[in-house]
Amino acid sequence: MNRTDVQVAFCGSAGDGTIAVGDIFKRAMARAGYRVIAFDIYPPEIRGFGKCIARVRVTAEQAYSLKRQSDVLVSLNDGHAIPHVPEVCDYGAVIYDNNPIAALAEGRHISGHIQPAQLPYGLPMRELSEQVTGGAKSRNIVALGYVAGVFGLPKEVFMAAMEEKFSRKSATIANTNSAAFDAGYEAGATVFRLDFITFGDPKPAAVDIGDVRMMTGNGAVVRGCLDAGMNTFFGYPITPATSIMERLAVELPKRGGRLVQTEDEISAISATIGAGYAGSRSATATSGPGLALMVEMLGLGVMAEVPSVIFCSQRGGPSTGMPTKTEQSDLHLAVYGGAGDAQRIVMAPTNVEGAWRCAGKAFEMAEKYQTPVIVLLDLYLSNRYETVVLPRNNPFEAESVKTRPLRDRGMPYERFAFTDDGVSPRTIPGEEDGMHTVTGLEHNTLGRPNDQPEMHERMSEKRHNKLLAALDHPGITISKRFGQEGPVDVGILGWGSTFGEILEAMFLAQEEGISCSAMKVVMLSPLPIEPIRAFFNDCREVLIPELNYEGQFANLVTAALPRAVTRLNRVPGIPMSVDDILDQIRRLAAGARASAAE
Amino acid sequence: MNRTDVQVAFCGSAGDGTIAVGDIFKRAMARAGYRVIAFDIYPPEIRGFGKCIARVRVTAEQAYSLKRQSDVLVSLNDGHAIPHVPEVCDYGAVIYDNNPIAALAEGRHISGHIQPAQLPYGLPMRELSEQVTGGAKSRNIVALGYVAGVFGLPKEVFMAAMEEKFSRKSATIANTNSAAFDAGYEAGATVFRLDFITFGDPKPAAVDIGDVRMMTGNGAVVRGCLDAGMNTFFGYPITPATSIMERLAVELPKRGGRLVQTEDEISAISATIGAGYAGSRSATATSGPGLALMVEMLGLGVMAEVPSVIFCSQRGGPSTGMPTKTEQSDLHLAVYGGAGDAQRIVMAPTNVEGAWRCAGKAFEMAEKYQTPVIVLLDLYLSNRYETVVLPRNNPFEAESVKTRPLRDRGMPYERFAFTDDGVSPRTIPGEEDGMHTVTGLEHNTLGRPNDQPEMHERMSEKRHNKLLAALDHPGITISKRFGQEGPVDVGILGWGSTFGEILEAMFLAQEEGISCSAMKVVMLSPLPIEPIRAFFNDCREVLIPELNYEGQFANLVTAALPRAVTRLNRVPGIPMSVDDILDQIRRLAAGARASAAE
Amino acid sequence: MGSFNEPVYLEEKLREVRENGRLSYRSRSLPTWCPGCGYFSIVEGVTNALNKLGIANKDVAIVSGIGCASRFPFFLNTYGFHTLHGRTLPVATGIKVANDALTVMAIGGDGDAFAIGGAHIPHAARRNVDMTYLVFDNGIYGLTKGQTSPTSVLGFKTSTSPYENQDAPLNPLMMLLSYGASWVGQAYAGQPHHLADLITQALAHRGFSYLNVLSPCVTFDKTTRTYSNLNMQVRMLPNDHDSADMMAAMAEATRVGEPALGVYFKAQRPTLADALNTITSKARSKEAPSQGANTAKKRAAGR
Amino acid sequence: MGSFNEPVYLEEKLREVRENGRLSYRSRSLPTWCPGCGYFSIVEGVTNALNKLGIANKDVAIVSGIGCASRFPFFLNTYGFHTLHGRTLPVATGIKVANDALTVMAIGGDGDAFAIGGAHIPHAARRNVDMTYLVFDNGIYGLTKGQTSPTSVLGFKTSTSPYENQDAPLNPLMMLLSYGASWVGQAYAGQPHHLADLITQALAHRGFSYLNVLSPCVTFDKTTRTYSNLNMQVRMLPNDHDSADMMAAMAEATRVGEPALGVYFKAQRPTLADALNTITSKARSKEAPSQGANTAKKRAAGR
Ligand SMILES: Cc1ncc(C[n+]2csc(CCOP(=O)(O)OP(=O)(O)O)c2C)c(N)n1
Ligand SMILES: Cc1ncc(C[n+]2csc(CCOP(=O)(O)OP(=O)(O)O)c2C)c(N)n1
Ligand code: SF4
Ligand code: SF4
Ligand SMILES: [Mg+2]
Ligand SMILES: [Mg+2]
Repeated sequence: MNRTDVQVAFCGSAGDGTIAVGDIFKRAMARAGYRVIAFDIYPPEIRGFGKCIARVRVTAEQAYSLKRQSDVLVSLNDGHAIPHVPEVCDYGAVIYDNNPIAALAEGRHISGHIQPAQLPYGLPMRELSEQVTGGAKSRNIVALGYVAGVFGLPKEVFMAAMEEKFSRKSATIANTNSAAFDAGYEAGATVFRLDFITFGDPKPAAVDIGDVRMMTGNGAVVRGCLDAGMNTFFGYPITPATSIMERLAVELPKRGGRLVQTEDEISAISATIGAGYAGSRSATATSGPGLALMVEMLGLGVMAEVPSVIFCSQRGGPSTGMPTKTEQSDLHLAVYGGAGDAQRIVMAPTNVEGAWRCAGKAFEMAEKYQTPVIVLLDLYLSNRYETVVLPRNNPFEAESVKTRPLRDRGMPYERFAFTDDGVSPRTIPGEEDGMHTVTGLEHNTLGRPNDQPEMHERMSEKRHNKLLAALDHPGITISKRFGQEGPVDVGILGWGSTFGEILEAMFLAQEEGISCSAMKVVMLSPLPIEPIRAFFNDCREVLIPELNYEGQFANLVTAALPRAVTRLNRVPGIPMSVDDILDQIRRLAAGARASAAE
Repeated sequence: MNRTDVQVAFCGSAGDGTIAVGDIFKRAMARAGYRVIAFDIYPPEIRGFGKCIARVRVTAEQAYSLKRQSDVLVSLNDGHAIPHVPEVCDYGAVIYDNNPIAALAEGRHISGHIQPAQLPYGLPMRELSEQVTGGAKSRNIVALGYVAGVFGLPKEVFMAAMEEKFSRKSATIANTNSAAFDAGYEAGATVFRLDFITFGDPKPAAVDIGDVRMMTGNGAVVRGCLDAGMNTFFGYPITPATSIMERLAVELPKRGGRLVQTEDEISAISATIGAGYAGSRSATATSGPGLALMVEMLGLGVMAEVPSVIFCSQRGGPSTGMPTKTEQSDLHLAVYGGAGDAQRIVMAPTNVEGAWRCAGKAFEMAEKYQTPVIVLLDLYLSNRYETVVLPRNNPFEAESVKTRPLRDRGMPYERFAFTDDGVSPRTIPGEEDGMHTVTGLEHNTLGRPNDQPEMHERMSEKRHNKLLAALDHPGITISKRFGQEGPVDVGILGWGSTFGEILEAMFLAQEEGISCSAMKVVMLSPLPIEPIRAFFNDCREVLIPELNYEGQFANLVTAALPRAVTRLNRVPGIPMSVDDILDQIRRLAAGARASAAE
Repeated sequence: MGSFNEPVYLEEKLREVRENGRLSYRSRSLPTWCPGCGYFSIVEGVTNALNKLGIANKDVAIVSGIGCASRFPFFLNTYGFHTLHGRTLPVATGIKVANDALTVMAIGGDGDAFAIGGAHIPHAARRNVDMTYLVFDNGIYGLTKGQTSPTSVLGFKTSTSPYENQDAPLNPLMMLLSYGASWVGQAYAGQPHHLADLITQALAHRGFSYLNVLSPCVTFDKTTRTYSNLNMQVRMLPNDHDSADMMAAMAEATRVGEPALGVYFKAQRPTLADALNTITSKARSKEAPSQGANTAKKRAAGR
Repeated sequence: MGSFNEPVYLEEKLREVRENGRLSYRSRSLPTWCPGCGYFSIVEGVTNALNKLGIANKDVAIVSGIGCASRFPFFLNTYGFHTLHGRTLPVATGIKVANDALTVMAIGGDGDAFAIGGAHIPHAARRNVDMTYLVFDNGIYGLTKGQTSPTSVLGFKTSTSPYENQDAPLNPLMMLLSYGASWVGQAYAGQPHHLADLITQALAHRGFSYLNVLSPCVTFDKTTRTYSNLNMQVRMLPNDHDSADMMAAMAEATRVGEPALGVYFKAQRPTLADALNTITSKARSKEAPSQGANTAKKRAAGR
């Protein structure tokens, strides 16, 4: 079987068009029918010459993360690319300009850093660019063409991807690009080629099961909002969530929905909850600093039992932190941020398809359980591209409101009536005979302020218990175990975007013969205790890798299910290294075997 | 030995002067040299006829909470007082008006509810009041005089307390009051009296060890702020914290300090941190909703390593919740409320003396560890009166800043230099040659924005590790074990104002022969892991009683030290019932004995 | 309404009916305010205005913050949202954006509005959200028992200003005018008929209407904004005041020692709903219109 | 400064020295702004003004929020606090309350000021905190790559207003005037000498000074607030403008299409420090003065 799994990294400085060629490459591969995962890293400044890396993994079947090693590294700037040479696998290719503009001092040229088992591919990028376009600016496109040529990839998909990307530019630019691409392609097609890296056929079966698209996590959120029939959106710009609002600003009005850019995040969540009170499916999107501002209002949503959906794409913290770096450190805030006992629903998808599903389901849950629902993403997930397969039929309920039976008309309306499932029938403004006032004060079933001991105890119970039903909410995976079934030496428990790296590490560990298995937890509040308990019971050792310093998820889990676990906490601002996880698995497995042998 | 321990409860409706006589009673007892703990419960409305109860416990030696049973109940309104008859102990006294204005329907008069072992003391309060003052309004003072008379308490202290309380009122009122008091006193002094309840001599020894005062938790905070030399205060009114600002508004300017009532809590914490940056000892005070608004700025305090002190007096939550009820449910928010890994210091005193000490030490710690310090109180502690003994010498360091050595002048100033203890020498604006910019962005040692993986990992470590020294901060008890030493069947772990009830319950359990012991934890972040671990190791069963629904402290502790514990979570809005705790101790002790017997 | 002298049977009957209509806007909860508080007449004013305009209870949403003033929604038999201190306007904006058909009133005290809520007023005003904002301006924090507020006068002694307030008070009317509010007026709790009339006008205005209601806190302010002081200070806007003239309105608003009652300024300009509808039609003209309209409204209408 | 034609040796030398003085206010970090951004001339203006006024670096505290504008403190060799989005003024107020001796400048963008920071401006202004607030008003969110701001003009197409901005912009000058700011002015990044002069005046003012600096974002606004458009629109305040006349200032401020540069309004009134000192002396007159003065100042002075 010809299973395609090739990762290409383009590395250069901000002016080199590095991100641009990465983008064309992934779009071309998606057009060719491959599955794609792609993530770019670039400097925070708007201007400057910082390092950019675009990594694209191309596979025939679904992958879960970038690979720890790339198969191909394309250097557009040797100074930036040299540190990344070690990330190229054995028999992988390093492509570089073998005729740069100035002679480089020894050690400054990448060719001197390529390792014995790696294959050097020198190409006069600048020269070729100057020859065919009259300028050096198209070096990146030459290199792209070269990659396509070396691996015999179909030209058409690249042409189409470039056309799409540069559709607004002039015809001259289009011609320049295609000339540069061709020059590179030709050079690549004629070069000697080892067969360690090959692209097999894309798997066409996928096309049958739904709508195949390449999108980012934020793009998937937008699509989920639209598919779930969101009516209103209120937001305030903040990296890495801004693109959700920007895309919705274009799309939502086309469907008659409304979007308002508010004066701040407090206003955004307040308006979202106001709209939710008025019966609208409403959402906002932010990052940690904005979420911090929202927590008082979220408490009102909890107390007044009003639906709202909050997308929070995490970045490096605390405070303004690292706006263009990824981290998973807003979990404490999302779950515990609120005065009083203010439990709500918190979910974190682990991949792009999950982002779409969580987004859509969040509206159902908010409405059904009358509560704020926070969907936690992070910069890595928000910005990374994946090809996803969406079902052809919209799986989201158009309306999940528990309405007040008409026969109750004329009776005193108990907005907060105690019921078996803790959810009280709800009326919305404009509805005949359902007038009531909701409040952030503790209240009785009519919604009138009431601070008697029994009332507060019962209402607290109601607010907490009604959320448990979310653990069985239809159509969404709350938690899932992967890998070996039954008892294992090492169990890896993970959440959010890091779960891709966890799976990757687990598969590698399995290949090494380690007895292990991984579980992802999508619903973080309320926590799915029972599946986690069952998993714990099967695991001799438990590893919890996450991108934060305090072990926030480990805190959550061990508070609910006290047991010793091993925490792997890293805060590099970039995705977790698969090797780091793998090392821990190996270490724990060795320990487990040793203690079993005692 | 004549160990005094008498609890008197006054119960009436809002217009009856219930809280007022309770106040006079406790002030008189404090004047007489007794130790006093007092807490009032009254309705949230400014107007109305809701139930008021003033409870005062009078002892010779330090007590830790109100008792679960009162020795004396004075009814100024039978409707309100009847439900409280069962709280009077056997051989306790119930004092009531035996000649009320209208004949009451059967069952509406309290005399029908007094239990066999309780002693009924009927007194024509209204009649006496009308006789000596010409009106019924002084019924409450008559009843107060009666209590004093029955138990043979010294008249002078009552006269002095009334004078103090009504000093601003007219001479007529003073005369009226003393006439009413006398009438009651006489009636009481002549009544037949059982000796089950007696007031012994107050313990005069206490006077020698320091300054004995009666104050509330909020009063103690104010005193702590002043003793620690606080320079500036910024606040926004909110129950139950407002009285801190109100008192400081009077006192702080007298010492040349400055207080500004800001436009909101965000501004209050921002200005506090601004002042802290400028080298001022600065604080703010709020409750849960305000703390929720502050968490973004607290994160900046963490990241920029600027000192600040935040007093948060908790009330019932979530959201606006129950503004005039007590609860311990802002712990999650205080410890975990912040984007990113934003650890800071969080302390919770367990009594009034502790409130004073934590307040003062908070300024030392904030300055020394360059961090926000949150001091958590709650309505019960903020408003309850205790007699406390303050040392005669101010125990607080006037300055705890780690300054930059003069010899470093002229060198590039590394505001965030890595040091052994994680604390970097600090300069403040106005200081020669120490110019630097602090930021909420991740930064290098110079304070310049920097988001490289190694820098963020090292800085995260620095910010967390420097706080560990607070666990050994001099002059304050971080955690403490009470009761039986060594292995026990039941260990009770507690925090905040509820610890008084825990101790009370533990002493009762010990009297029943149960093997038990209690530990209070004052420092909640960073958590004193080692003492808790040692305590856990000694306890067969661990009970964690707290006034919140989610078991917030139990979550904190078990996340740090995974083990099974029993949670006792109640949210009545009033102090935890000693009986509830005792029941759990008994249950756990029985279980422990059974399992030990297996 | 001073027609008690006239013995006409029919008219009395009519008034009774009208009065009944008004009462249908009252909830079963009696206001918990202190006797004599200026707020009582504002309840009267609002129920009168709703009745006069014939707005159905079910179509009214009253949003408030926290404070004595903000207890308001509990006393009315309409939809109500007692939100958080200072968040009245954004919550109200969300409600209105979700459903154009509702009559939305926002209510709060002077602290709720100009201290903690100050960030939101400029934006509700400039966007011209079609709602009415009533600020009960008693120059003090009532609910928390008498602290200084942003509209407290200089020299006022309160529990947080024991040495007398030294902060210059804000001028709500000038602020609202500078924000571009399309209707700005002032009334006084001690003149209930005029107050009711102004509430009616404010509600009838299409766009953002701001009504500042001077109201005494009888419990915590015995010295500054009392009935007797206000009775002496207030005046009507001059007869020739041109409510289309922004500068004239500004000039009147500067005379804080003798507060004028009436409509300072009004203008017609597109509301937020107009703006959002413009966006929708622009968006749709670029693309074939698609299905999912405002289901919130559909839901409400559907039952 | 247009004196390059004059060949007087001494004068050039003097200028050089003066220029050197100015440079001592610059930090080693070069501004990270886009080439051509209007903000560069504001750095020049501030260093010039500090130099002219002879304020020691150690006595300057520059507080900013978040945004391109708010990167400012990193580029100066003074004390600096790069705070949070919108919290510039309260942090700056805290600094000033802690130490009267500092020269405090607050700096932020139009979003930082009038969107997320809008709650705080009225209070810093009415309290007359003795500081200078510079708002770099480019009518857009620069740092987050080009979204609509509260001062974006109607019809502006941005990434969050793809169908053109429909929200009426705020008028910062009218707002500040209505808040009672004691010094209100406007400058333009394209007129650096006038800008430097106004910054100097604002810094010299005792009390709260607000300077609105019109500044193009060359990267994200190619259509509205460009140099070429602004060059055509701006004018100087009329020669006979009376900066003591609030209504005249208001009237000028309403002419948004032709923004006037200069000092709109100035007045002398007690600062927050004055108010706090009044309180202290009242408090002390009631009680024998006690020890613990402002140790922060003592500390700073002590080393
Ligand atoms: C976030 C927050 N901060 C503070 C409070 C406490 N609080 C409640 S009402 C109020 C002020 C009330 O004054 P105002 O808005 O003028 O209304 P009034 O009571 O005078 O009608 C305050 C400070 C709160 N509930 N929430
Ligand atoms: C609480 C919070 N919300 C949002 C952001 C994201 N953010 C950073 S700067 C900015 C706006 C910048 O615009 P402006 O204040 O006009 O400054 P400019 O960049 O134009 O100079 C935003 C929305 C943030 N950092 N913090
Ligand atoms: S405290 Fe003042 S504002 Fe509140 S109800 Fe009483 S009189 Fe009215
Ligand atoms: S993005 Fe705009 S405001 Fe920011 S530095 Fe560039 S030109 Fe200036
Ligand atoms: Mg008020
Ligand atoms: Mg801007």
